[in-house]
Amino acid sequence: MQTDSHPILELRNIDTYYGQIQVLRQVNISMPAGEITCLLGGNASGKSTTLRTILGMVTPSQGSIHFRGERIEGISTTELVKLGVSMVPENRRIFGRMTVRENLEMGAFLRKDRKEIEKDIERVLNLFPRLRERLKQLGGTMSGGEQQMLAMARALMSRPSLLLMDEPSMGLSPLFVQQIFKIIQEINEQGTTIFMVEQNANMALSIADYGYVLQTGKIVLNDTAQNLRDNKMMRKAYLGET
Amino acid sequence: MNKLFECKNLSKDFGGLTAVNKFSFDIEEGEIVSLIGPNGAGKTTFFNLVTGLYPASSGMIMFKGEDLIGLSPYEITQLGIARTFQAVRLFPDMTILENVMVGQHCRSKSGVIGAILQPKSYKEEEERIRTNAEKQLAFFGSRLMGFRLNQPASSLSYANRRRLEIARAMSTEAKLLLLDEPAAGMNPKETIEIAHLIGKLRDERGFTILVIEHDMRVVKDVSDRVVAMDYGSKIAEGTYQQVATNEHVVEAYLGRKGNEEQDNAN
Amino acid sequence: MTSLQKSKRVSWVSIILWVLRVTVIALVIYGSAVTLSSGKYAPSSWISLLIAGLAQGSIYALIALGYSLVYGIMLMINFAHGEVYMAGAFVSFFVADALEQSGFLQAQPLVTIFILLLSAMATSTLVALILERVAYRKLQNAPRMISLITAIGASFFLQYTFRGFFGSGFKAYPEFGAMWGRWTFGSVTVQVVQIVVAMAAILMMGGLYWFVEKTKTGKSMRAVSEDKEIASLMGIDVNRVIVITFMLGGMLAGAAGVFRGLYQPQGIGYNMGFLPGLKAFSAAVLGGIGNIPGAMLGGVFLGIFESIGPNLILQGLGIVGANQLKDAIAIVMLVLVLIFRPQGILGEKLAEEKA
Amino acid sequence: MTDSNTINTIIERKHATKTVLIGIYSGLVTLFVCLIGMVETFGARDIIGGIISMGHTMLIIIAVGSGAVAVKTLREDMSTPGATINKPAFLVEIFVGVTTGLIVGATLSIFVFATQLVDMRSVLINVSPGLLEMLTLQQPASQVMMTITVLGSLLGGIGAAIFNINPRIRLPLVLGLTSVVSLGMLRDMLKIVLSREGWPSVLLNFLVKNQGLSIAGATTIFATTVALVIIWPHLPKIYDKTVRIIVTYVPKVLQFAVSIIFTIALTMRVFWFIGISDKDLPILPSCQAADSSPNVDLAKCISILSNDVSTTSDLLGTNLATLVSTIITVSEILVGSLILLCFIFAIWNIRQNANLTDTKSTLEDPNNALLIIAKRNISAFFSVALLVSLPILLGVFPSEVLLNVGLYMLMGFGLNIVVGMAGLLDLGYVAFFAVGAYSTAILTSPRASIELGMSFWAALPIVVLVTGATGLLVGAPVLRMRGDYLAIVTLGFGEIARFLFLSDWFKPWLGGAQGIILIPPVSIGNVQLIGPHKLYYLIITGCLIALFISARLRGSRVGRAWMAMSEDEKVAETMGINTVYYKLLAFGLGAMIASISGAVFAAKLGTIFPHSFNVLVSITALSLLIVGGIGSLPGIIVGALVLVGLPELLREFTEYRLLIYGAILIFMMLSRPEGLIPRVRQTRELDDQELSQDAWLHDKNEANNGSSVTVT
Repeated sequence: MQTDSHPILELRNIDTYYGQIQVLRQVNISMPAGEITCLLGGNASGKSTTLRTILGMVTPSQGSIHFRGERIEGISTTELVKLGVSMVPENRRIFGRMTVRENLEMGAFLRKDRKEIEKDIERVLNLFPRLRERLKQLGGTMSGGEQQMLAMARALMSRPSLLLMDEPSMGLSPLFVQQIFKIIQEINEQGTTIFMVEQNANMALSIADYGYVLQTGKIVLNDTAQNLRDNKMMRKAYLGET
Repeated sequence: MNKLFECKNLSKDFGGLTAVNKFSFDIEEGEIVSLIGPNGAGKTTFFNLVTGLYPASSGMIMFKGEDLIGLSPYEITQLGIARTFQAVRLFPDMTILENVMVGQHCRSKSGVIGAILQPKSYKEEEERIRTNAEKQLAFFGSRLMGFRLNQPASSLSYANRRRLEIARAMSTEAKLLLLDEPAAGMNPKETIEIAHLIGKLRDERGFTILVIEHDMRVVKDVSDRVVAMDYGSKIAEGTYQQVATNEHVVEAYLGRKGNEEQDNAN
Repeated sequence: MTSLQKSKRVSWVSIILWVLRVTVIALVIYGSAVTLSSGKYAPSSWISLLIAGLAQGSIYALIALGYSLVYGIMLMINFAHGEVYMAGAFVSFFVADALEQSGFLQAQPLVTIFILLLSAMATSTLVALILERVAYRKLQNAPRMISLITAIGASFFLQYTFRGFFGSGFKAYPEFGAMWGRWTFGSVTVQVVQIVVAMAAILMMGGLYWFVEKTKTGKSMRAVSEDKEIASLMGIDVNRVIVITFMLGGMLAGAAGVFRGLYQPQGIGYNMGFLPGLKAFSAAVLGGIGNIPGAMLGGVFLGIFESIGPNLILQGLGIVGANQLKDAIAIVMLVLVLIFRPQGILGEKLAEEKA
Repeated sequence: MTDSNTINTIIERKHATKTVLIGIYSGLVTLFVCLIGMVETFGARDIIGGIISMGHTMLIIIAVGSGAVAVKTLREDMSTPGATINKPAFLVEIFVGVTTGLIVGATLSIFVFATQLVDMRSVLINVSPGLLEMLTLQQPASQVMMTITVLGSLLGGIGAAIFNINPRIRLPLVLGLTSVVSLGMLRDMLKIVLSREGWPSVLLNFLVKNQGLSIAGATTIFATTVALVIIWPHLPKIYDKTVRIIVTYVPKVLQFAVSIIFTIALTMRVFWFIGISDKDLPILPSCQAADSSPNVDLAKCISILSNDVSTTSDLLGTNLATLVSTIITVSEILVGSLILLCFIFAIWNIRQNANLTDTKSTLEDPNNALLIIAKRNISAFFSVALLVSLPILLGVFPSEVLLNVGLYMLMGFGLNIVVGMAGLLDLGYVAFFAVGAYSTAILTSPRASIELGMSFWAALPIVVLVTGATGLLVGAPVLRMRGDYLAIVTLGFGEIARFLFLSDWFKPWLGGAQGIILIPPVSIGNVQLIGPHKLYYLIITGCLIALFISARLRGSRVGRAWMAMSEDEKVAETMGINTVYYKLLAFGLGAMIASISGAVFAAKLGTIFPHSFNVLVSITALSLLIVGGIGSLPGIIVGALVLVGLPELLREFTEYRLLIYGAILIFMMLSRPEGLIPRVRQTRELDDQELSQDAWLHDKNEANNGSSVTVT
């Protein structure tokens, strides 16, 4: 664990509204470089809004977001991708009418170095060998787990320094969930910082370094993953223990 | 046997993907049953099948001895099943009172002629609808009453919208209420309140309730019986204790197994 | 058991729809059978009609592509697209007229056509871009109803703007002598212009298909049409893609305008875009809106059906003046398609899901 | 001191481009109105006779507007939260205004210069000598470029300066100028009305001169408006007091008697008006002099009132006649002098009703209750009096305008049921109007194929039913279609209807392009309603009934079901609403109301052609709904008056009518859909909120439903 690393992305006192309704209240999150940070919370607790705020799809009404020390709130998503942030959306959302290969190429949309792109395709195919046999298949015809892999592979194609993941385990079979989480760890070990939003608290905390718990738009708990796992209140509310 | 609701071998395919798979299950009158399971387990799809929003691929659904397969949503509501939605779906531009009055639609019958000529029977019916609606809203204390009655639903806070949605469902005078994550997006205090309210719905208003919920505290507090679902199938059924300790459930829903493995690896 | 119960509970709406379906099919079969058995038309005249339909249809297809492209990307019906086409035809008429009067047209007909295409495509593109910038840019996330009403407003605004600028009279394209020749293959005679128009249109559509399938910009268009948000996560500038889409639609519509002028010189006027627009939209829906090959197929199919249908089916049903009802055919077809196969011939289920 | 410097730099850096852009856009707009011919067409109409024409006014408005808009934008930009200075200095604002004005002027002068070089007229038909004459202000072309540019900058500066006037002065000023311009535009109308008998001719001569208003007239109008604007806020109090005095001090019997007499007088007057034949009334208002005085035709009036004139009743009749003639003369004066009050009361009536929901508590106080009821009665009474006496007061030509307004208003009410209440965008509404007109023609015309020759009244129920059935027929196949597809398909249906009416196929029954002729006029008793001033009463009755039905339906169970359906169809269905039934009901009812409009239309013209029923009718109906605000009933009335009434009063407008409708539709949708279609918009916003709030919930739903179904 690198405790001395600088945060690669930081949210400071973020307030976000949808119309009249406040969704985020004074959210502070810091993502240290090289680590896996996870954000836990139930349905409608504001997790997705946090991601959308980071990605510039909604502008916070208060607070600031810093990427490597520079303020980025309100920046366009495209700019953010250029800075080296990539995202694996929830529910995969791969391009269903494109082949697996085209999906991967879309992931490298902003890059011009054709040779390097080819190399990276090789690299991610090594990471996800299942995709190799399906390179020419249409994305939409694959199973949920394969789509999740493709979505991750696609996100890696831009060579991100920070990878945001929205519910990577959602709707996947336990076997796939374990595979996916293993790969997430692998990606992290290769030097990519990871910020993961999850509902599957046990699974997420098992690989994360640090965790935040979001409840009705507020961070109610934040601690190292180990401490969170041992936290009584946490176990009660989110791990379903009595 | 006093089975209010029963479904057998209910299945739903979406072009190859089986969202609900041979699901069988019943509810007795006056019960509160919780339906739990991870996201994507097919719980909401099951609600959509019961309320007629999706046609079932196969299987049967019986309610009060009537077959629901092939009925339109409005006919099912008329028979006595009402629901709320996971992502609250109100009529945002209608006032709070109007929202609940719409719920009374299937329990009233005046038509165009009545509305234009407004005979006595029409006025009485309108009055009845209105008092009834106010009665439902009063169930939630002062939260939805007073000046709020004539405010558009869109002006409400998130938690109040959930409450209004429940009031609207109540106002259909249904026998069976299907509540889809009533506590989602609520803070702990509100969550406890909702759990309390669900109990009151049964005890005071006599509703039979089927509730989808993720918050285990609510599930524990309210349920007579818990049914766990994964991949569209029932994986466990019983009291909260039975289900919560069921190995399949723990594996699918709580993800303990992965956790333990990881612990071992460490 | 369950299937039995299901059939017992078919709503009367679906019964009506079934009756309608059967009636339509019966009428089509009966009408064609009567016409064919009467032997009123020789096979060669059917082929001539077919080729005329092909030429007309490829013009529809070019316009339909504009609807389809924009719909695919923005999920809105650009009702004013018919006016984009009109703009190209109208302005290229003035160019053609000037070139004819200067004698250039007679001397260099091919170069003239090229110039006409350029001017029409430029005009239509310009109009399409202005539309996008002024009217639609702000509405990207607006409800469909709002964008549709805006588009309708834009349609009328454009029509009457052109009427104001250039007058309400109808103009006629100059005639290109060579175009009006005839080629005879055996017993079948076709006009040169029909072949030229159909060929040119098909060539352009092929080009578009290549562009969308193979180039990087094309791929970004496909990505945006599948999922705007994810596309922007890939670093695609969605606004730029939308602009390019409108440009492409405008170019094709402009070309369609010139082809219309060559094929059917009369009746160039401010309201010439309305009906072809409606028909092209029908064609796009017929082929599966948002789908490029679908729009081409739909356009060509509609053109042919419009050309053959009245003679084949309506006459057989004993309807007087069947050709007057030609224009209604497209709309009837649109309605039938939307009732029975809303995703169109080549359309995917997606069209429905996005609803 | 340093402040102004910082402002200057801010201007230069951030806002200079924007200012220039606004200038360029305004310049393009100026060019546009010139090229499209509006400037020249309107140039023929003077606002103030011999001094300034409408065309010039138009250009002035654009130049002044550009300055105003630029300053407004600047202020908005600078008042963003966190900014230290949120109002630019006066001089900066003037500078910005002058800049935009300068660009507008320069654009125009370049255009003028270009016209001197090339002849554009062969292509751009409106670049005529007339236009150039207007633009050059009768100056040689060399000087005029300078003049126009300077004028432009000046006007832009004025536009900017307007923002720095105290609003208490600005409002009356702007409204005063507006009323001068509008009355100037409506000069023809003014002339027609004022030259009618009953109005002093001095007034006409005073107000109107040659092509426009007289200077004195314009000044008076300006002064009156300013005075009105200043008094306006105090009027409700005065009104309140007056009503209170009347209610408390005037005995009820007297109140009652006055209103009875007034009502009888009005009714008599109306009957007389309807009763006189067309020949008695000059069609063209210019030869209005012989507008027969009421007394002359009284006998006729009476004979209409009492159907058989026997000898015994003859004596009574003469006596009655004398009495009535006095009453009528009184009523004439009453009606004439109260016209303005009526208008104000009518507006207050609307306002009052808008506030009534909150006045439930005040109603409990008996004193207040009495007052409110009295006020409501007065407003209602005067509204009706105004409606009834309008054709009498205005004469035949304006009645024609009113009749057309009424036809569209009725259609608007019908369309509002479909679009506004049930949320189904129908663009083929003309089809029902046409079916109504055609079925009326077939049933009543002796020349029609079936030669029924029914009377209008006998035919009307059949017409309504037939059209209602057509509505169901059109509605049934489109039931499952989504909003925008539904719109296009209904548009298609409208066109199909026209093709069928035109076709040879149906020619034996519908007459093809020649249509159906000899449709008899509507008659009540033995009075034939020929002429717009009589049919007006028919259509206004129709409108009132439609208004009543709409208002009643809106608050009812049916209205709630429609509203719920238009907000969220799926949820409405799970709440027990049979959406199929309610969609069909909306289509059917909407069609029925349109059919009445169509029937009156057929009876009005006597002949119908398929060409009258084109898509423009549907678009007009939709536009008036949108301008007034979808779902708002007063909105329909206002919308019809503005969109149908105004263009008919201003002949010049008719050519640009659809251009303006189009622009209005775009403008409304872009700038204030929330004010005009609150329902649609707010639903959407909330949807968005929820979508994003619960984005993943939603997506998951969809994922469950079909993301893996996206298979070819």
